[in-house]
Amino acid sequence: MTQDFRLAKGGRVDRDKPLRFLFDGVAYDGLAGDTLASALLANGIHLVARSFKYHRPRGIFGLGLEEPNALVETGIGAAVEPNARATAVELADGLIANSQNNWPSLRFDIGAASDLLSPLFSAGFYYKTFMGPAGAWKFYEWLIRRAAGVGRAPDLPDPDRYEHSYAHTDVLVIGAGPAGLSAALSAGRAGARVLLVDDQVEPGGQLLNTSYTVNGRPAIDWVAEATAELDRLPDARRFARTVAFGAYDHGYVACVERAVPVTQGHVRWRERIWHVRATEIVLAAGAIERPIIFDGNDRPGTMLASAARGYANRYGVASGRRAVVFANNDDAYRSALDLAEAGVEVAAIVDLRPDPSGTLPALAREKGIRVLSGHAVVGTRGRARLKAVEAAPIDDASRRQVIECDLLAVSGGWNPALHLYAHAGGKAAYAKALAAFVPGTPADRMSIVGSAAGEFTLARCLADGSRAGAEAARRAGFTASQPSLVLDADEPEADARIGPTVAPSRGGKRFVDLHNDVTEADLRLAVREGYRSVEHAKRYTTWGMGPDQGKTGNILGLSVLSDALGQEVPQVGTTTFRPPYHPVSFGALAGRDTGDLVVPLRKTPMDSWHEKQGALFEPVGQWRRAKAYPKPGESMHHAAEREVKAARESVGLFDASTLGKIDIRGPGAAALIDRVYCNAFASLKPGNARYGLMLGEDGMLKDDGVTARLGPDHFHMTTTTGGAASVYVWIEDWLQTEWLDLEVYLTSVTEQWAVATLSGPKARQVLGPLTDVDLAAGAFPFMAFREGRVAGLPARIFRVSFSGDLSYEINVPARHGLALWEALMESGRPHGITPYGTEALHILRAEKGYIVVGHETDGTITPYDLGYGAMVAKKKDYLGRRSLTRSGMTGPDRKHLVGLLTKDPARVLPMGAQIVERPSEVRPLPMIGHVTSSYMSPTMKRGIAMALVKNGRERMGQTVYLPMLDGPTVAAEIVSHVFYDPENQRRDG
Amino acid sequence: MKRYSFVQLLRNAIGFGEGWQEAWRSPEPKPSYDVVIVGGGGHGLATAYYLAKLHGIRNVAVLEKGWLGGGNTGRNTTVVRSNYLWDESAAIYEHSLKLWESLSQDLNYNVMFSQRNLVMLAHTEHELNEASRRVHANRLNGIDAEIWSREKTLAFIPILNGSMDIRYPVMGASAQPRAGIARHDAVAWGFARGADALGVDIIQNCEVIGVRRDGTRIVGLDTTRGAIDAKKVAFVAAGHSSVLAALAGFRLPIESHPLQAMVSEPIKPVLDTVVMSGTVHAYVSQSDKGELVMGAGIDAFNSYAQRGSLPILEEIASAMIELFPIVSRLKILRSWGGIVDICPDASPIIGKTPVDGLFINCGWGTGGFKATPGSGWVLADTIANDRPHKLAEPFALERFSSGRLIDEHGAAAVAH
Amino acid sequence: MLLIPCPYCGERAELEFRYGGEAHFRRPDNHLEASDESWANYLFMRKNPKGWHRERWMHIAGCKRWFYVVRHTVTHRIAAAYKVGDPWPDLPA
Amino acid sequence: MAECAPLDNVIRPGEPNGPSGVALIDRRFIGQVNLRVRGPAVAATGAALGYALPVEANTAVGNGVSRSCWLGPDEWLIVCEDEQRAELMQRLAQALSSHAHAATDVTDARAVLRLAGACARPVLAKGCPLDLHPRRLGPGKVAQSVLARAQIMILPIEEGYDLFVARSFASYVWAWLLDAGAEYGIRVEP
Ligand SMILES: Cc1cc2nc3c(=O)[nH]c(=O)nc-3n(C[C@H](O)[C@H](O)[C@H](O)COP(=O)(O)OP(=O)(O)OC[C@H]3O[C@@H](n4cnc5c(N)ncnc54)[C@H](O)[C@@H]3O)c2cc1C
Ligand SMILES: NC(=O)c1ccc[n+]([C@@H]2O[C@H](COP(=O)([O-])OP(=O)(O)OC[C@H]3O[C@@H](n4cnc5c(N)ncnc54)[C@H](O)[C@@H]3O)[C@@H](O)[C@H]2O)c1
Ligand SMILES: Cc1cc2nc3c(=O)[nH]c(=O)nc-3n(C[C@H](O)[C@H](O)[C@H](O)COP(=O)(O)O)c2cc1C
Ligand SMILES: [Zn+2]
Repeated sequence: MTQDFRLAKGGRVDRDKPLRFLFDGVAYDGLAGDTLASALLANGIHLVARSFKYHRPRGIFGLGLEEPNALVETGIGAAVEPNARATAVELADGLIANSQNNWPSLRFDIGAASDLLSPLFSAGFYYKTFMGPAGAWKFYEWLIRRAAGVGRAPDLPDPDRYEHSYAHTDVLVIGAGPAGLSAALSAGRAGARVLLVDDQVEPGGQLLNTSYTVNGRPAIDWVAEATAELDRLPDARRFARTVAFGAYDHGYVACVERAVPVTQGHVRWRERIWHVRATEIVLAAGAIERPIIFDGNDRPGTMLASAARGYANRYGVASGRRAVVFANNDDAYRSALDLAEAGVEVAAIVDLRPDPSGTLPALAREKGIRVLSGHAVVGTRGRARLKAVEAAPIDDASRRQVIECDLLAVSGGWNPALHLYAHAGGKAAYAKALAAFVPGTPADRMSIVGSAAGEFTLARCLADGSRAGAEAARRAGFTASQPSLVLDADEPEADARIGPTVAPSRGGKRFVDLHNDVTEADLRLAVREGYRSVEHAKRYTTWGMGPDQGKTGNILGLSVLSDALGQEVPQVGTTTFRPPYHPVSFGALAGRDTGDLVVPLRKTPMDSWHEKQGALFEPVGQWRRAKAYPKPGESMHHAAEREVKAARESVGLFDASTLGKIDIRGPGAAALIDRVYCNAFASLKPGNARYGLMLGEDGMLKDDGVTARLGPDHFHMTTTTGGAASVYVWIEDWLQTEWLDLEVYLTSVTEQWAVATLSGPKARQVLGPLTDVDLAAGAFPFMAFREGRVAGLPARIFRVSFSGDLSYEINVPARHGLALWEALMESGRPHGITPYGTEALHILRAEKGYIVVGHETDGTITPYDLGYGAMVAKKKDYLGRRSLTRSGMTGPDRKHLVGLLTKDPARVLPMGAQIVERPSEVRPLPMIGHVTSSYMSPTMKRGIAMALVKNGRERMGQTVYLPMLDGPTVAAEIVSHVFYDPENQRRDG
Repeated sequence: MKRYSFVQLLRNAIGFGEGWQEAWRSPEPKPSYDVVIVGGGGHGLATAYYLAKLHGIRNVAVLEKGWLGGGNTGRNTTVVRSNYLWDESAAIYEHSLKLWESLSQDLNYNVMFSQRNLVMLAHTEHELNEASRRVHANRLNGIDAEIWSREKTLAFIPILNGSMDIRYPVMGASAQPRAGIARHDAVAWGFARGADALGVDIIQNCEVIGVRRDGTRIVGLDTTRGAIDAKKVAFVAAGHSSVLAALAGFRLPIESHPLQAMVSEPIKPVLDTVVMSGTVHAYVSQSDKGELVMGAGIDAFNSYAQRGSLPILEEIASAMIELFPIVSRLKILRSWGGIVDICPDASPIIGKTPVDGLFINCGWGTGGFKATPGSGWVLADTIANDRPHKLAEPFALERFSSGRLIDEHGAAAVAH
Repeated sequence: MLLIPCPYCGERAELEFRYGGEAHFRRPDNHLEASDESWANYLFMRKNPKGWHRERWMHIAGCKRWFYVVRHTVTHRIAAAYKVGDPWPDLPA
Repeated sequence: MAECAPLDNVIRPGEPNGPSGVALIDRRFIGQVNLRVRGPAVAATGAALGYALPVEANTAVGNGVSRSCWLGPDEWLIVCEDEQRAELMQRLAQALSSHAHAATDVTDARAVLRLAGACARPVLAKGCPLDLHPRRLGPGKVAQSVLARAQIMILPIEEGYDLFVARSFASYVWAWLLDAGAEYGIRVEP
């Protein structure tokens, strides 16, 4: 056992379970129950890190999440975690940890040269230089970026899993110290659902670190009993290793749980986010000890007094052999006494207060500890490890004495941990007596108890906790049937007086923010330069902006600002606490919404067939659709060309199942449809269908689709694939909030129907043998609708066409989609039936000049622009009508849909290419339009394009120009956008 | 104003920084000004600076209800680019980008404008087509836009997930090499220092709570620090524009929504450019200190609470891991929100209002940081000459009546 | 994430809803004859208050009803939710 | 001819991969009729079904033949065996012939996945923001909500839930549940 600083007894570590770990490549021993920090300290190691800016040597400073210094890298390879707090890493056998931000080594770090230049690197120095010549910043930045960052990102994807869960509770208690435990217990006894979360491995809070008693017995026994009772309650849950990191609206609190570390193999999940919805929240997060500002206050070996105490009591570790305690309050004496009790020599208590008196100082003196009252630490000695401190009376720095020591335990009082209270909207108030902020205004659904509320005696923590727990339960609707807790704590009384948190200066470096290397001088400079607002001072100096978010340094900075500005702390104000309370990994936040589950992948009923055929898919919203069915060795483009030819010359088959479908029924159905489409629908006869254009109230084309009238009061509406949900919501909106005169029922049936579209001159021959419906042109004309059977399946057939050829859209209940598809393929085999995908579909419709919402439209296009003016109803009112007559909606500036043909038939214009009237090298060059769709047309055997062009319909026959991104400008002629069968003979035949 | 320079820095390093002066004064408000700018964000301060510098109008005050730059200027993810779709937008953003290129020298304040390229990923063919449309338009507008192949994109951003076997593989990108990021706070401070040196009064902790009119004309303002007369007034208050408009008796086509941003803990450089993805919905850059700075979409509902909701953060995290699998074990350090002024067409409103003498500049929504110098420039010109600057003309409030909107939703696919 | 009291289904997480913006603004009467300006008021101009806001929500993953909520835009407190046709509850002071 | 249930191409009956606390079952086809009625038609429907439609939000009522789930103030989902569906539709058509109504067969529009066993609740709680406490969502209740990124209707059963999801989302939800259940040793049952 090399753990020279492990105390002979005490602590909650398991002395029978030694664990071995590596730090910077050296093997050390620790014990089960250790944190990485306690294990390092047990081995006498303080120096674990280099600071961010000046690369100063830094030691372990705190005990838990508040740690500003001891950021290390854990794991190797893909399992690397940068910036892990050594104080919060549970030791596991085989743990690998490394120091960060140093080169070549932690002890000899070249970067420390910057410390020598620090006068140059005062706050905001970069705003004042590196400015010239213009463009040179690129170079300076390159240099600066060499020094950026602290840890390294892993270079491999994360092998671990992360979970999310919702949790509902009547009372959420944050923090399982004496206040939280008693709150949870009394809420639980009242019958409320209780959830108790705490970031530590075991409950107890400060009771783990201290040596108090409850009801005359060690407080830790009470913790065990209370926990056991809580665990017996049916509706109480307790999460250890769980940090509440954000309080959001309406009782929503986000917590993250970390898995129990495993020594072999992988954890099942690494972290789990709990989305807690609580009716009531009890915040019992305790308080964080505050340091003191003094010269050389960052020397390794300097730590919070409560941390030194906790290492001794909880982990059985002496953080040094000979300690000096630097204090401005009575509680520090408790730490000193516990250290002495553990066998650490306490060389002196240096107390800033002129006259520490009362029980605790008396006790210390009794134990023979030297108390230097009215004194301050005014310097520290040693380089990578503290060797001695210099102490002097506060009013006479010349009477310095050097006290040898290897541990400096600092206590500047306590700051209630109000982070989550602030998240929930609470505004803290300044309590001058405590030199700290305490809860001020009420926060939604939250009560604050224990030392988080500024109640620093154990008795009050217990009493307030149980009262708050019962009250929270009552507010959530539960009344206590059992008696509340009666607890009695005995602890030596502390004097509430707190001394200053700033020691006199002798010109040394005095850190306010240890992580970001922000000094008192930096803050004073900020004020001098006019950055007087607390927020400006923060941003100018980066005070409180490091990984610890100022958990220990914020309030110190406020006292500096208060002094520099000559204002009281409340006037100085505070910066804002923001989530997360403690950093949370991307992995945890993402949970299982990664990889295959990142978003749903929606598949049609025929999808498995496409997949078997080796279809290429493309995403359309969340759907995947077959884009083409290339044969072995065939490119997507060749496949699409072949598919187009088949659909023109014989017959093709297309899976149109993704189309949005809404069943619309009721006495008001016809009126409704007439109001939502801009073209006339009232005259539509049952058995017929019509293409409709839907506008937003702004008059812009919103969606389009075919709607069939199944009966007098019954319609089947189709929408675009992407528009299905928004059209449904839009119509329901009007129906429910404005058109209360209409009785109409909408049912979304998108998923009920599978749709196969047969298209091409042979479509009739393929469908005929399969159906009882009379397909003769006269009996079943274009834009008619029939119900019947296809391949024995109940079907709805629409004779519509998006290709411009004879075409039937066959709808069957989704379970039969695949069977229908296979039957059609079988029936079509003699005719060379060819499945075609969305690429061929787009080419087919472009040849015919049909628009696609989102290609030919972009939210700024009206039906008139598209040349659909004749369709727009003149008499009826419809959504968007008024907008079409606004002054900006007409005139020669509007763009019209036209076709474009290049001289060179082999040329395919790039999608999105911009159109100009005359080519020129001048920039900016006015543009008159752009290409909306462009393909090599297998049917026309040439490139074709659709375009929106200013006043395009008046420009027929004109030549326009399209400058290319690379290569010469291309000329094109404006033509009609209907390239194929403008007389509609093929479609209607 | 003492100029900043390396020599100054050296001198002060020796002199313990005692020689540094206040960057701007903190004067008491005067009873009257020629022009009062309401809103001490980047846009308001830039307006004051250019009024004084280019138009010689120096009897100007900037009133800020809190601290300078405490609005969206201090909360944004600092993306600066000009590759917008429509001519009107391209013109004003490119004008602004040109100003950015010499802003540090002009202000004698290093705003750390870092032209590190901006890559907008395309994950579907549809996105490639949209990018093609925008890049073609940008080029003709004289903007340095490029279309990149998948290979080029992956080579430029090594940590990008290059697999084709994922939901949203990278198919290509559009890029703007001159785009980048800047140090947001420095922009507010630099303009403030510049304006102050030209005589502008910058008055913090001064909230406008009333508008004083004589008939249809504005004559002054009521503030928490007393009444202030003004010949002309400009509201440059971003998320709070509707509140001010209500004081003046008119409405705006604006809704205020929370937009969130977040930073990771500082890590060694892994990303040298700005990356945006509309489909996967996130955008990110790495600051010079080492944090990844990220954002995505707005919360759906109206809000003036400068915080956002957890689901948005979770979406950003999930998107980030999709794009950059190595970030999974990095940690989010801080998240915050700003109140963005969302306009129906995702374009700003600049110019006159129904009240004579009252000008407005708002509606920049999720993307106005990049416009800061340009917007201040055109508004200053508009105020000084009492008619819209040519670049501002298309952005008049009147467009909502005529219907001549400038719909940039496509180009603005993801908030930035 | 807000907790929204659907007047039909009860309190549900915001995830289940779709926001519809300001409530109770109406098309101008005789809207086809309305001036461009009053039409623009209806289409685009919003109160966007800093304070209590009457707004529209649809319970898209629930009962699919549109309804109204009185919510404070700074504290996000919800004072009331009501159905289409219900009398409007007063705005809290 | 082969019928193809939403999950036919996804499901491979699997061995339990751990001490199993939860099972996932594809219920293939459950007859579903979406009913929209108001006013007197509500009572008329009850007469046809043999029990009154539940008018209390989030409740479900039924008999041996069908079960009606409240979806909204004028909307119900009536669930029955697939074989009973045609008859149910007919009965509704008859009973409602003189009322405005919409009874729409949506059997094929949704998959029904059964999540059963002691750990069904924590598995569902991973992605569903509803309070699943039996006091809130026990037998006799029904709720619509979301599960991860899909909309669902949840019908609690003895120990577990029947989850109704849109057909095209079924394979996503299936994969999601298997992944979520891995922690509890989920097994696929026929
Ligand atoms: C999270 C986030 C990310 C963003 N990312 C980007 C980005 O990457 N790129 C980009 O270009 N843009 C981005 N933006 C948008 C950009 O921040 C803003 O468009 C821009 O900063 C607006 O500047 P401003 O000066 O107009 O407003 P602000 O900086 O908001 O200034 C307005 C000022 O007016 C003050 N004010 C309000 N009411 C009153 C009153 N009654 N009296 C006195 N003062 C008042 C406010 O306190 C405020 O300081 C982002 C915004 C956010 C919130
Ligand atoms: N005399 C003094 O000056 C003084 C000062 C402070 C505390 N104390 C003593 O400390 C004890 C305080 O009791 P208490 O119950 O108020 O606090 P506590 O510190 O004992 O317990 C708080 C618990 O909450 C946890 N926690 C904090 N933030 C969290 C978060 N966001 N998520 C999850 N867990 C979180 C902590 O890890 C801790 O376990 C008392 O015994 C008191 O006497 C004394
Ligand atoms: C580009 C950018 C980078 C930031 N980097 C950090 C950072 O490294 N550390 C930090 O604590 N905050 C950082 N912040 C956030 C600020 O601390 C602060 O949250 C933000 O300006 C909003 O102000 P508020 O939180 O005080 O309301 C950054 C903000 C911006 C805009
Ligand atoms: Zn509802």
